[in-house]
Amino acid sequence: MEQITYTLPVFEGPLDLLLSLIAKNKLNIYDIEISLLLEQYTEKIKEMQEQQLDVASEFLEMASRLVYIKSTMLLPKHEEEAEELKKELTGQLLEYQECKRLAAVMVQMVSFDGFCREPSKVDYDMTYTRQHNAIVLAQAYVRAAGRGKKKLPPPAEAFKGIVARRIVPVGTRIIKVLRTLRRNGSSPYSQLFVECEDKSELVATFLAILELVKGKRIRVEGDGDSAQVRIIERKEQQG
Amino acid sequence: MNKEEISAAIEAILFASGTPVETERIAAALGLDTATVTDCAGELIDTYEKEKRGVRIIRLNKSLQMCSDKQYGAYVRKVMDMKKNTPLSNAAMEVLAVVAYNQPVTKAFVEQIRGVDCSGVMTSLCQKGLVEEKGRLELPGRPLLYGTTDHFLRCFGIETLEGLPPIEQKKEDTEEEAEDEA
Amino acid sequence: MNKEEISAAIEAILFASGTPVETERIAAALGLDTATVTDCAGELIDTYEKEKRGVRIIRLNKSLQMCSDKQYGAYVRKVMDMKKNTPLSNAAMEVLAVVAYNQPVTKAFVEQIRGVDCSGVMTSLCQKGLVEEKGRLELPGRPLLYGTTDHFLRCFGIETLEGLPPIEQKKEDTEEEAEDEA
Repeated sequence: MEQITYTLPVFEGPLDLLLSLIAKNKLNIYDIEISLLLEQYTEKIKEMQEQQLDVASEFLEMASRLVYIKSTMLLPKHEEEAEELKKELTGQLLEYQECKRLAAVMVQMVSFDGFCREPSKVDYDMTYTRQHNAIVLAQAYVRAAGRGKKKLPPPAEAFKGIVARRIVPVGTRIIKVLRTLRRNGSSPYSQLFVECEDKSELVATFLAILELVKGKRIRVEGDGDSAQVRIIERKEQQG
Repeated sequence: MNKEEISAAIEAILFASGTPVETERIAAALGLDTATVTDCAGELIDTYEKEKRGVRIIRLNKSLQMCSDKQYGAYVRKVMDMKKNTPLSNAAMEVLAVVAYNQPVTKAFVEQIRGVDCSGVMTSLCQKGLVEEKGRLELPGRPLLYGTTDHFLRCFGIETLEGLPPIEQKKEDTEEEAEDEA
Repeated sequence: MNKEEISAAIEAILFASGTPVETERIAAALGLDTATVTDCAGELIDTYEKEKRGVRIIRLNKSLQMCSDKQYGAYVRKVMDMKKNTPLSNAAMEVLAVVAYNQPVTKAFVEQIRGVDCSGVMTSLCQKGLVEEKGRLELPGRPLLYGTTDHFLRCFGIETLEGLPPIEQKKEDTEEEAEDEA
């Protein structure tokens, strides 16, 4: 069976279709008769659907927009809003009209028949030769961090204290603990660890306390959070 | 270096580079000032045209490039076994126009003007090397910005974007102005 | 097709292809016999030589090729060298900074921080000798790790990585943290 095919002009989009209807009906683009335009627009869309053309959602969206403008015009006290909506549509149509005109002019200019060639293969040294102040790196780093969604992780430098082993001599901690206790007579156990900057210091402080207990220089009283460390006063020192 | 040699050097440089080369850069390589190179290049361009050569030199922004004459494109294609270029569709031409006149622009901007989605067209224009990404807009979602390329200028036979056909002033504007004056 | 046009067509073809092209192939594309093309090409070769052009046409067996005159090789090289010697772009500097402060890092890490793809930039930094591959991360996919080179240290005038300037935490971050604490 012979298939009947109509040649329906292809529209680039709803604006294109509207422009063609405006031209066909010689409508004034600055004061569009919305009801007439809406009528013809929906008819055209129906026609497209009957031919089982895939009617893009943009076309339907425009139809509902026209309906909205029309109904706003019918509402009392909404003249201004309706005028605004119409003006908006007019602006868009004019802009698209100009776009179409420019495209038509530009298509006359274009040619893909001029060829250029690939650069000659020269084995040159790509090594970077410029000098920079290192400060630009720090600046670039901060700039880069602003871009990403994630917060900047601390630079490797920040991990150094953890990764690298810092040696804290127990002796220095013994002196520190004794100094604290002499000053105050006693101290909460946990307080002795507050000033420790890293793991090594924590460990050294703990070892220092053990050492001092062993040497009977200090006494630990109580347990848990309420543990107190007291200095054992020596008679000789008192004298 | 006499004029003949300067011209020959420019030819050699443009041929070997393939891509557009800034006049300034040529001047620096030759140890000359930009004006001298611009002059010599101008004469070369004229000579090539006058002698109807198969190779031409064109100006693109502040650069120079050598390319084959359009007239012989079909032969070049034949020898190089290239497919014939499909002409740009209306949609592609419209998108290209919006990008060219408003660049850098987001896809959303183009879609607003044309009233239809243009993802496919934009991708194909990028593939054709007529349009390229030009960074992102610092707005939520950081949408990509698009602009035209040197290849675009070459294909449209213009030196800079100023060579694009002029935009017609909107009637609306003039009317409004008239109203304002009244 | 007159002689002038044949010559121009040969020029266009040789220019665009860059590689040697068999005379026969050119003749076929132009719809001419090989002898005519050979003749015309011969004349072209002579003209180019006589006019001391920067571009020459040479015969190779039964092929023809266009190339730049060796005499100007030094200039060609200079221009091309200049091309690679452009200062690092902002994007490149950012990638370099992220690598420098966090090395060894994967490309994915850099992309996560900057929020954009950086394959091209990373390749170019490697070519420039500022960044190099430093093994692979023992994770699924075994992604490549990147770090800076000794050449990097030289370009930035520092002796070791410890010489990298400290990073000032951005106000924004500290403010946010303050808010978190509040």
